[in-house]
Amino acid sequence: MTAALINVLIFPGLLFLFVLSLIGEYYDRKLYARMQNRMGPPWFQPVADFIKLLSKELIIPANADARIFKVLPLVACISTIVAYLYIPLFSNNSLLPFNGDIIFVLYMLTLPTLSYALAGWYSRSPYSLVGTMRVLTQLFAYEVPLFMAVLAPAILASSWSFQEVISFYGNSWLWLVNIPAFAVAIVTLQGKLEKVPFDIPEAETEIVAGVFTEYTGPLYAYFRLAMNMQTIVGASLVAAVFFPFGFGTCVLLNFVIYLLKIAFIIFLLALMRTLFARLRIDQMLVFCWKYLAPVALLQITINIIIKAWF
Amino acid sequence: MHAGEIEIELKEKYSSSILSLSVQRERRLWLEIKAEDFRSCFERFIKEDGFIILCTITGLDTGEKIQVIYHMSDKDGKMLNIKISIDRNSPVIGTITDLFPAAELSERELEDLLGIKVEGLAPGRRYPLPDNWPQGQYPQRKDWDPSVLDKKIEKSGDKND
Amino acid sequence: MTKRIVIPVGPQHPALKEPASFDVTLQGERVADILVKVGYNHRGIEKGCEGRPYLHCVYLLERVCGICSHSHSTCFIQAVEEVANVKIPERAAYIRSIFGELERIHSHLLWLGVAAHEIGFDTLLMYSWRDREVVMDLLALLAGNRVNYAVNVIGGVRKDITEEEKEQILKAVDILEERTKYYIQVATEEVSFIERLSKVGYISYEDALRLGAVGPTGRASGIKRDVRKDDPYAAYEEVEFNVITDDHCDVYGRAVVRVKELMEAYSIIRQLIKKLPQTALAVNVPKNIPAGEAVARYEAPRGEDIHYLKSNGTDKPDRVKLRAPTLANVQSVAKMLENGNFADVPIVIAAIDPCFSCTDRMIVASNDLLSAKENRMTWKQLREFSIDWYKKNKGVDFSKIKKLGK
Amino acid sequence: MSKKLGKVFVEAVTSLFKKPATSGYPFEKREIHKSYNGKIAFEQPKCIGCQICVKNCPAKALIVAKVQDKVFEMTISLAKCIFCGQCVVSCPKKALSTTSDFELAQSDKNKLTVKL
Repeated sequence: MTAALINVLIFPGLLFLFVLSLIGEYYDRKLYARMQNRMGPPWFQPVADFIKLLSKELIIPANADARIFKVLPLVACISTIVAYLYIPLFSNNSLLPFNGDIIFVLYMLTLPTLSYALAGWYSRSPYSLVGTMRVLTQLFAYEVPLFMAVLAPAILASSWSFQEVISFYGNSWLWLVNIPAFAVAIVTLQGKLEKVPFDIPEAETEIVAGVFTEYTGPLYAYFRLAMNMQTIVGASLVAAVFFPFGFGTCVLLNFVIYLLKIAFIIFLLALMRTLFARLRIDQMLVFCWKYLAPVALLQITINIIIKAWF
Repeated sequence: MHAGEIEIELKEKYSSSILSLSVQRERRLWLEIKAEDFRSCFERFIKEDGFIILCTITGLDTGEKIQVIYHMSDKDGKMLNIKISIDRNSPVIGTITDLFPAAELSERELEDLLGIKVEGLAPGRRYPLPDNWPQGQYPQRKDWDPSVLDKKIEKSGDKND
Repeated sequence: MTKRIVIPVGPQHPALKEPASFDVTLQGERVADILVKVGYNHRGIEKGCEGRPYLHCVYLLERVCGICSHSHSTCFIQAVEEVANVKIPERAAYIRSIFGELERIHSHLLWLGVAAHEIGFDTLLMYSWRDREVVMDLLALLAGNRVNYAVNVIGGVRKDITEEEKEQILKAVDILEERTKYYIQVATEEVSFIERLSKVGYISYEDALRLGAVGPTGRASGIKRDVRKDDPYAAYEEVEFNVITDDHCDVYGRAVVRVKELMEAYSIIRQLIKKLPQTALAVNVPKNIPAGEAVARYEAPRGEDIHYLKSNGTDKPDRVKLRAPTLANVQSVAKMLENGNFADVPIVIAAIDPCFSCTDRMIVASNDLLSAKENRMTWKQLREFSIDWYKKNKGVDFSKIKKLGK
Repeated sequence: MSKKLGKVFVEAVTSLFKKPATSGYPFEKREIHKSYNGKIAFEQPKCIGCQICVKNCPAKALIVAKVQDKVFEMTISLAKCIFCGQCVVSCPKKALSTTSDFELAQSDKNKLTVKL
């Protein structure tokens, strides 16, 4: 019981993920800034932002449904943390492995997006309303390619569990086959995290902050936290599925390799943020279905062929 | 065509409506016409004389009359400034938004700042004064007293604390 | 979807750096209707000029707008000089043109950054504003200020350009030219940039003419109008340059026109520096300007700027009227957005390079007379409210902290 | 137009290894040109009290007061000053000059009125 509580609350649950997400946010912002030839924030900026938001006044719009309005940020946070508990980080085993945990994690990661949409809907502000429409439209655009891309390696391993996928690839170089799916996963992950070029649901210059427009103070802090944790969880998921190596006996080495893996993935995400302009929602739909979905399908086909061949 | 040639031409064509016409320099023509002939002349300036661009409309209060100046330009950069004078107590002009939709803001400005009634201007939001500006206060008129505003501010007691 | 929602873009909105209001009626993501309201920034400058000596008017008009400050002061001074029948020394005309072009460079680089930001391309914003610092530093060196240069006086200019400064200008222009070539490449080749800009905010040649679009907005629709060519002022008759036009008629075309105009500006500055004649800087103009009236035109970075001046023989003008380029352009925004996407609203508004300070020129500060109904808080009330709030909700008592400055 | 993807890639990656263009302002200060229009400097002995600067100041920020015979004192309101430098140009005795001091913000309003 105590062990389980420690797992949930401290390691690798809430506290660890919290610290890691703040570090991740700092790293992401610093990289983004340096690529734009700026200095970027000091190391304590994410913590300072978080504390500042917590101390601010909480304003709930008169039209909003107060109860749901307050609950949604927590839903987003909790579902992200739960997803994290089921991802193997630095051993080939997650905390609570079971068959089908890949699917479970993917669905847990969809929950925050839905809570954003609901948050926008219940805010009853025109900006949030447009934001909600865009969140849902975007969800339809990236979710299918993301699922296909993440599940392609699992198809090759003929299993829905992280443990078996990782042990299937073992120390062979077969994971290199999945690189196209990795590319699709990174791009769609960017869409899931709602960052440029896919920050359409919260496009600052169009709809202020989209679904979060009416959120202030602590509630907004939790949403931001959920967003940051999602970055880490998403990166961990992609790392576990596409880089199934570096799970040796030395735990410390494994830990360093894990950090390097997510650092690399966050770097790719930051790079994408630097290079492109924001797409329009219709362009996003076209892009996802015209380019990403076929690539992911192709990957699945390749994997099925390889499987038949072996 | 030089400004001098245009001057002669305009004088011949519109002799009945022109009150005065002068050439300040190359590309600057000043023209004062009778207010009642304005519309018909204006249309002809556009169609026949090539002054197809409306730069802006200026309204000014001379003390006895309200003057409205239409600054027109042709493609070579010649400017024709058409001046009409109207009665100060009940200033009325006709709209030109049917010819130049872009004149809308300028005409609203005349309404707001000088209290000119623009006939035929479609209803819309006022410009540039705030929506709750007091009725009948036209700041661009020479006899307008800005202290109307100051007094009220003092009364409310909050002085930039 | 039949339900329509009205999205207020402005008076305060992250897409707009200045107050203006665009009420966008949306049908899904499509713009069904748009209602433009300007006038939030009316500061009574025209009226203010009437009570001030000409010398003060120059400084007041320079502050109509921060970006095109030189445009407004030069345009006004041209009108004054025409009424007073003064011919300025040649060197003064050249220096005015040099400042005008430097201003155009910084304005267009600023626009490029803003436009990039509106479509979420912050990297380009950072790069172009970083490079804009080169010209801002140059202006600070030449004039002493980054904006509101105060180089103009009635009858000429106040600041000279020394040999050493000439070198620095040329050096800066070389750096900027190289960077601008890069931006031309980015603007014309980067896919995501083009995708967001082309076929957005379309306005045909006829519509642009009818709605009176000026400057780069008009030129991107093929209207070959440029006051520098049509009605030359300052030293523009002495230099050769092209009027850049484009036939895309969309936001992409406006971007291309602006970056290409930058290249023209560099060439103009080089020619002016090379030819800079050695004459006096200014002639003396008596304080009292003879009665008369004049209209002056000036090609500001955003388009044609027009000042009307009526003088009455005293040292104060009788009537000053100014028409900023944005006033001419803002009315075409509604047309550009017809059947557009909501996502394109910010960039289309930004594409005319709006400057509502120029457009409006007046607001009455603390106008409590206007309505007592509105719920307004004074500074004091706001402070008390916040102290109460923190006491009640956070248990912190801030009332002990002394008010700054007391 | 020839379309390319990621046109700023090279610049972005090289920027990672370049010195940032921005600086941590209050700690790191940039060099300011000597010709910068900052706070006005006043040389008291040169002043003849002609009041031209006061009259020409568009912001009415200057006050020149007579302290004793042929000695004048100048007070400037930095809140009103628009840093145009007109007073420097107007002064017939060149008693005024601009300095590159631009960090003039104060949290106390009264401190903004300075005796020069």
